[in-house]
Amino acid sequence: MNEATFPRLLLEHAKLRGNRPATREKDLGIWQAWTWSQVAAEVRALACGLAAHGFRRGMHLAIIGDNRPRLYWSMAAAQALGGIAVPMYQDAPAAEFVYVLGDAEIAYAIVEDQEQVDKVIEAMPEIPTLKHIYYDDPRGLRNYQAVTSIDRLLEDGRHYDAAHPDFFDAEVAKGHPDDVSIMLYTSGTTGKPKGVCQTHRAFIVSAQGGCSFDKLTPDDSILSYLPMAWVGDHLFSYAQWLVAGFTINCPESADTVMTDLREIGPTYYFAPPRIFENLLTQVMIRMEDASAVKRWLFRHFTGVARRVGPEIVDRKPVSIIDRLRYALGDLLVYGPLRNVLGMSRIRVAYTAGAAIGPDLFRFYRSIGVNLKQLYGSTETCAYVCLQPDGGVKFDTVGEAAPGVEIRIGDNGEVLVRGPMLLKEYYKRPDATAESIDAGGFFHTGDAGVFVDGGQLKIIDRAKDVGKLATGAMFAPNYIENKLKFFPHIKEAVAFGNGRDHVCAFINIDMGSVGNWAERRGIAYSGYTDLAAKAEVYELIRECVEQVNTELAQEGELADSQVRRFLILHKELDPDDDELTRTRKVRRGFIAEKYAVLIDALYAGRTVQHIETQVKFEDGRSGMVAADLRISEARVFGQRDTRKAA
Amino acid sequence: MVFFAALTFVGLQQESGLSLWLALPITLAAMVVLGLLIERIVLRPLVNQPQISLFMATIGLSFLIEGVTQMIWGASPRGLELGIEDQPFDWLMDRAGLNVSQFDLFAAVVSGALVAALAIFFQRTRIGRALRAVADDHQAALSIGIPLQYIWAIVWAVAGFVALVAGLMWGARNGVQYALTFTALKALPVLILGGFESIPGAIVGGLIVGASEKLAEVYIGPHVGGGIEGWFPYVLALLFLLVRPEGLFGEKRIDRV
Amino acid sequence: MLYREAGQFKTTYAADQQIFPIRQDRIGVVVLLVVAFLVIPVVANQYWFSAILVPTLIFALAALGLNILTGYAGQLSLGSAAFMAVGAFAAYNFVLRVPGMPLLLAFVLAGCCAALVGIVFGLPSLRIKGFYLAVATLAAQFFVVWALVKFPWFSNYSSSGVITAQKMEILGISFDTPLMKYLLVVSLVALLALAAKNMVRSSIGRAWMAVRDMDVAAEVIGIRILRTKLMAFAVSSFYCGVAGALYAYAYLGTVEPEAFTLDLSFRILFMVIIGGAASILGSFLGAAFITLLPILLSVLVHAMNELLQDLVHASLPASITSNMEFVVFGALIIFFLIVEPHGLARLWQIGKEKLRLWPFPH
Amino acid sequence: MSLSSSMNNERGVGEIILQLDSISLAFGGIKALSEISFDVREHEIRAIIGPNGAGKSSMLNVINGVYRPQQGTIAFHGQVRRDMNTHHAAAQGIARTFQNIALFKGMSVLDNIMSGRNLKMRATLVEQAIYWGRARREELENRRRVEEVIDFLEIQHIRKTPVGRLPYGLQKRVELARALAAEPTLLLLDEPMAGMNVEEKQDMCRFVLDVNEQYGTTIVLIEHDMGVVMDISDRVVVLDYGKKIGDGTPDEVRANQTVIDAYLGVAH
Repeated sequence: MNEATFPRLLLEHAKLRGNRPATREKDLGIWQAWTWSQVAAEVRALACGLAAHGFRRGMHLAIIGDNRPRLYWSMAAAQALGGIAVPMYQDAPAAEFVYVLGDAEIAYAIVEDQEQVDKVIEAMPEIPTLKHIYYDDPRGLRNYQAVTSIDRLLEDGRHYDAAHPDFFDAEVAKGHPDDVSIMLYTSGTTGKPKGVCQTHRAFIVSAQGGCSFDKLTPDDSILSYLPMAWVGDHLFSYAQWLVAGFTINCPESADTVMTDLREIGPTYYFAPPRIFENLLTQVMIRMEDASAVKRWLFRHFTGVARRVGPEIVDRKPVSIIDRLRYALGDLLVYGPLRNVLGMSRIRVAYTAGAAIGPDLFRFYRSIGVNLKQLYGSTETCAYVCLQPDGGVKFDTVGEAAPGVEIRIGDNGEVLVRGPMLLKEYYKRPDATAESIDAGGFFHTGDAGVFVDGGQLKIIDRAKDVGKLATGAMFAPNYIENKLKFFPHIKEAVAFGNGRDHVCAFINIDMGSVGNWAERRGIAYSGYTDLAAKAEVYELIRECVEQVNTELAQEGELADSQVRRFLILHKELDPDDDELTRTRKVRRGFIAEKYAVLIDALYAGRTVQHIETQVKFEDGRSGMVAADLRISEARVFGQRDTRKAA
Repeated sequence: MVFFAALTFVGLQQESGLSLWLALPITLAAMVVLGLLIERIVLRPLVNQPQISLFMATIGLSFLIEGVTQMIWGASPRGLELGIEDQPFDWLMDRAGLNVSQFDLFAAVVSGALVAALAIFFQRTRIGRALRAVADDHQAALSIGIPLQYIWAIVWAVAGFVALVAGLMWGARNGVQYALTFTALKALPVLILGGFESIPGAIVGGLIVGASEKLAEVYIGPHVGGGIEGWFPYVLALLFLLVRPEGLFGEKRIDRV
Repeated sequence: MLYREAGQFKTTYAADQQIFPIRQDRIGVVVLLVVAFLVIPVVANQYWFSAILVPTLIFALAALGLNILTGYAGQLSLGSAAFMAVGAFAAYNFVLRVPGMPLLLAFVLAGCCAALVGIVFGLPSLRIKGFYLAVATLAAQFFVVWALVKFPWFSNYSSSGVITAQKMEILGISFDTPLMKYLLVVSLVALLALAAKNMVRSSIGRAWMAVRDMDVAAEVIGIRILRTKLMAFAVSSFYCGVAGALYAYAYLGTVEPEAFTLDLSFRILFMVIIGGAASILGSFLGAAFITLLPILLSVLVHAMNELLQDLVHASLPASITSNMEFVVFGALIIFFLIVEPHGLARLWQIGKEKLRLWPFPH
Repeated sequence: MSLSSSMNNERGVGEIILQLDSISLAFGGIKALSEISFDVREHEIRAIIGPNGAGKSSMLNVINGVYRPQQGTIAFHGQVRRDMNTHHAAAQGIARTFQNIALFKGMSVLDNIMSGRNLKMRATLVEQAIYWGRARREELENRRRVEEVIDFLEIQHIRKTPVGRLPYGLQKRVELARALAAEPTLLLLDEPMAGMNVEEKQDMCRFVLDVNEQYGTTIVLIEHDMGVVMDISDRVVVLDYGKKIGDGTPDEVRANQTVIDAYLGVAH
């Protein structure tokens, strides 16, 4: 398997398990399935079609759209020809398309539907190389001149294949595992996005590591619903799909993901913490409306689960009585709950992309979902640390994955080396040199420590870790994550580098706080109004103070307790460049944009007026103005802990 | 309702030895209370339900009332004495050779008077007009300030009174018994022939049904073996509906789409 | 709670459109059939067969018929008993007058006769709706019973008008014990219920419901109103007719036209209301409820009387015990119409929905 | 919302398929329509506008046979007749939606849309009762076609919901789906966007244009929102008190003085 490339893996599966389902898509009301041999045939036709239309070895194929079978297949088709797939975030506006399309010198693009075609066409004048656009869904595209349907491409491909029957196999044979197979653009927390070039070998090795680690088999199935441009989806829905030979399932539409998840009941599941958090919030909100008996059952048995659930899931010794109680709880609460959430059949679930709150983590594990954390980045094929079954800790990301070496740098930065490292940043030798040192170690940019014998604990982005004026360590992400673990808090931004103490911006969670307010009969007209309510401030203050008590216990972070905070009048939004597309806070940008507010926080004012420009969904923009309150929060026993330390 | 009224009346009169004139108002009062109870408990929750539900509710109601009434007053048929002899008028017998009983004549006169009174009540008085407004559109009636509560009380009082009189008449004629309920079903073809919401319609319908039933029995009956009285009015109403679905005096409605 | 549906996905329309798309329901139905065909014949006694199970099933069939007409197609009918009478007498005459007539065929033909009569009395439904239509069906009710009494040919000139059903024999097997009768009835009812379910999930069923819900819109999408309504009358009367034949053959044995009174029609209507309009399951629940209620009541009254005897040496007056049934029926009808207009079937459905969503309320 | 004008030209408006000749309709003594004549060409979007009570809905009701005009003729696909019969109209490919949503409230979205294909089903009652052979085949085949409509109108997430539970905007969309399921050649839309918010209107506009473009369906619509009408229709008929007071392209109608006086000038 060392000579494995993705197209070869595909052909292998077609040979071994030609009649088993490879891809399913809910379309026209039912789950349409394609077997491995059908998928292989489609990929062959796509590849031949692309070749017939002039696609050559080394070219880039842009792939833009929701998770559609033919979009996944196109990746394999491009790779079969020795080309490189470049999946792009489908929810980005046309302006962002321009950069990636230009940077990757895209000439061929496979695009899902009219919405994406329109954006690509808008970008076209600035991308002289872009000549071939193929669409999957013909709806509304009848009168477009510049685009071709994938059906047409497939048809041309079949003709080409008939005329050159040996072409496809020869092209696949030419492929080498060290060829670049895919280029994923980093989300660009800082600066412009960079194209991360990954080889077949890197992703295949990572996928194999994961598959053997979690014993994935061709009988597993997964729901593919995360952006195809995200490294996580590429690893789980593409690399592991082709390595393990399981079935991927594409949802019907973005609105039906939850229903589709429930119908398919995947055995293997992957979601960023945000989705687990939303699900839990939904669970809590829905339980509020339940009858008293059910609420009692739920409270009682989730209590039992919290106490003994994780141990039972980890197969650790637990008393017979507790086992019986847990079994009863499983019958009455956990089982049905997993069923309603579509998680009945999950053997392994992963979360990655951001830190997950220990309580959240614990909740899912306790109700019998084998949820694990995974640590990695685009540059490492999403794969550095894994949590082994039976050894899951709630505040670490696990141990080094098979074949991965990890070191902690002098500045606390996590350094990794292994076959899954990127080949290079596309056209950015400077950046490549900067991230990979002479020893071949990749600088992750994360600050971390090893605890409990080999378990890695990530504290913050290395460059974000600063110092307070007192000299104490300041890890803003760490504080923000602690805040965000409260369901009422959606986003938080902490400031304090070089200052005397820490202050924070808060975004409340509309769903959770809105529901809270309704139950208390607090009327509000929208986000801005709700965020300004005194009651809400009080609610958030309690959360902040809770975080402060926790921080007070953590030695050198005790000085980082949040003294003052405010609730922002608008939600931080990727469209306003405040968050990245993967919803990471762009600290610097925010600090600049809301400088007035930061000044007010540190100047000790209690109210500050602000006007902000916002972009609406339809592309128009407008102003939002508000007088923001600023609230104090209590800080706890730092003197005592310092003495103790 | 008719059944309940008659039985209550008879029950009161016979069991407790009350005089006719005392039993009458007590029965009437009981009817109104019952009516209001029905309105509040049964009909109000069904206000926006389709007509069929209302109809079925009334069937259920008739079962309930029958059951309760018989529980209270027993199930055996009872005689009802109004003090009017069921004797042929000698006078008419002699003069015209017609065999018309005193009682029937009395019943006819009372019915006629009652119908006339009702017609006047609905057409001329303020309350009557309010009633018709309510029948047309509850919301609209409410919005122009017609007190529904009060209107319902009146409706039930009137209905109760009419039912009582009808019950007395019929009961005195044929004895008060369970079969009285079936008689109420005969009111259906009458209503259909005459058209809903129309008092003249009810009179004409009633006459047609009564007359045709007897005429058919007399003239057609022998040819088919008799006993057609039971179904003839329904078939008549049916045939009639095919020609004019809205009844003789009903208003034609246009479905707007 | 018991439903674990995650992972039950459909890859074909055939699978998605099957009668019981949820695996747990399919298991339930199989269990039910096993109980009906294997367990009950072993454990039930004569009384259960002839006094409870057979009449319940026959009434369920009649209620099913009325439910198609009233529940699905929205046409109120007060004449179900008349159609049953037609079925009973037609079957009797077919067997009597056609030599070698197979019994099952006679039942089917009896159903067809009822269907024809149903069509005739359904004709007015083109012009009249709801309440008015009830009168038309009342006409059927009174007319049919009258005709059966008046023309002695129907009862083969029996002096009392009473007919005695012939012995039931199908393919040489004689159905004369309560057990055999039960098996015959339960088989026929199960088959006809399946056919009814198939109809209501096909185009004719959608046409019925379309006519019921919004006749103008139904017309505009090309549904022929009269045809659809007559079809409902025909199918409904067919079911009532077969039920009537079974009523005579498998339940009563001897029957006279007066057995099919307006009261019986009402009773079947109540089954539909209490069981649940526009629900196959509802017809069964309603029939079971209405058949079992008097039995339960009498047991209850009996028990109360004994208690009273012991305590105060008195018993309930006869007028109360005999009218209890009326009162309870009337009250129940009203209760259901107000509180749960969709009947027991809806309660069942809500319960099932709750179990599917457990622990969530919605 | 100016996405249409450039495309309309390419769609190829064809021959006249519906010709109404001096149609008059009265209820009792009230004249709803008097002497109205106009035509509809194949593949075009034809709007009927006018103030409330101008007889717009009556016009649609005449076209698909719900009302019978006292006078005048209707020619559809060259067949001239005095009045339409609803069943005949449906069989000839005329489908419509209603001003007040006329869905079958007791049925699911899927069944509602399936009922739109009733005319395409041929199986007999007995076949349906045993659900075998043709009946089963038809159910499955028509389900497929219905799913295409569901996909087209993007209502996948509600296909098994009872229509009564849906919000207004979605109900309107389901009604359109039911009409589309019949694969009509002429689609009558009675105020398809009434009571919708801006976003829903935009969606509906897009659907109407897509239907017209993708399936070449001829559309006659009544709409109050002048922006929408002027934007998406090829030709407009203006009615006022049952009389035709204008007929032509949106630009012509906008310039027509009678129309301005009667309608456009007032409040719209």
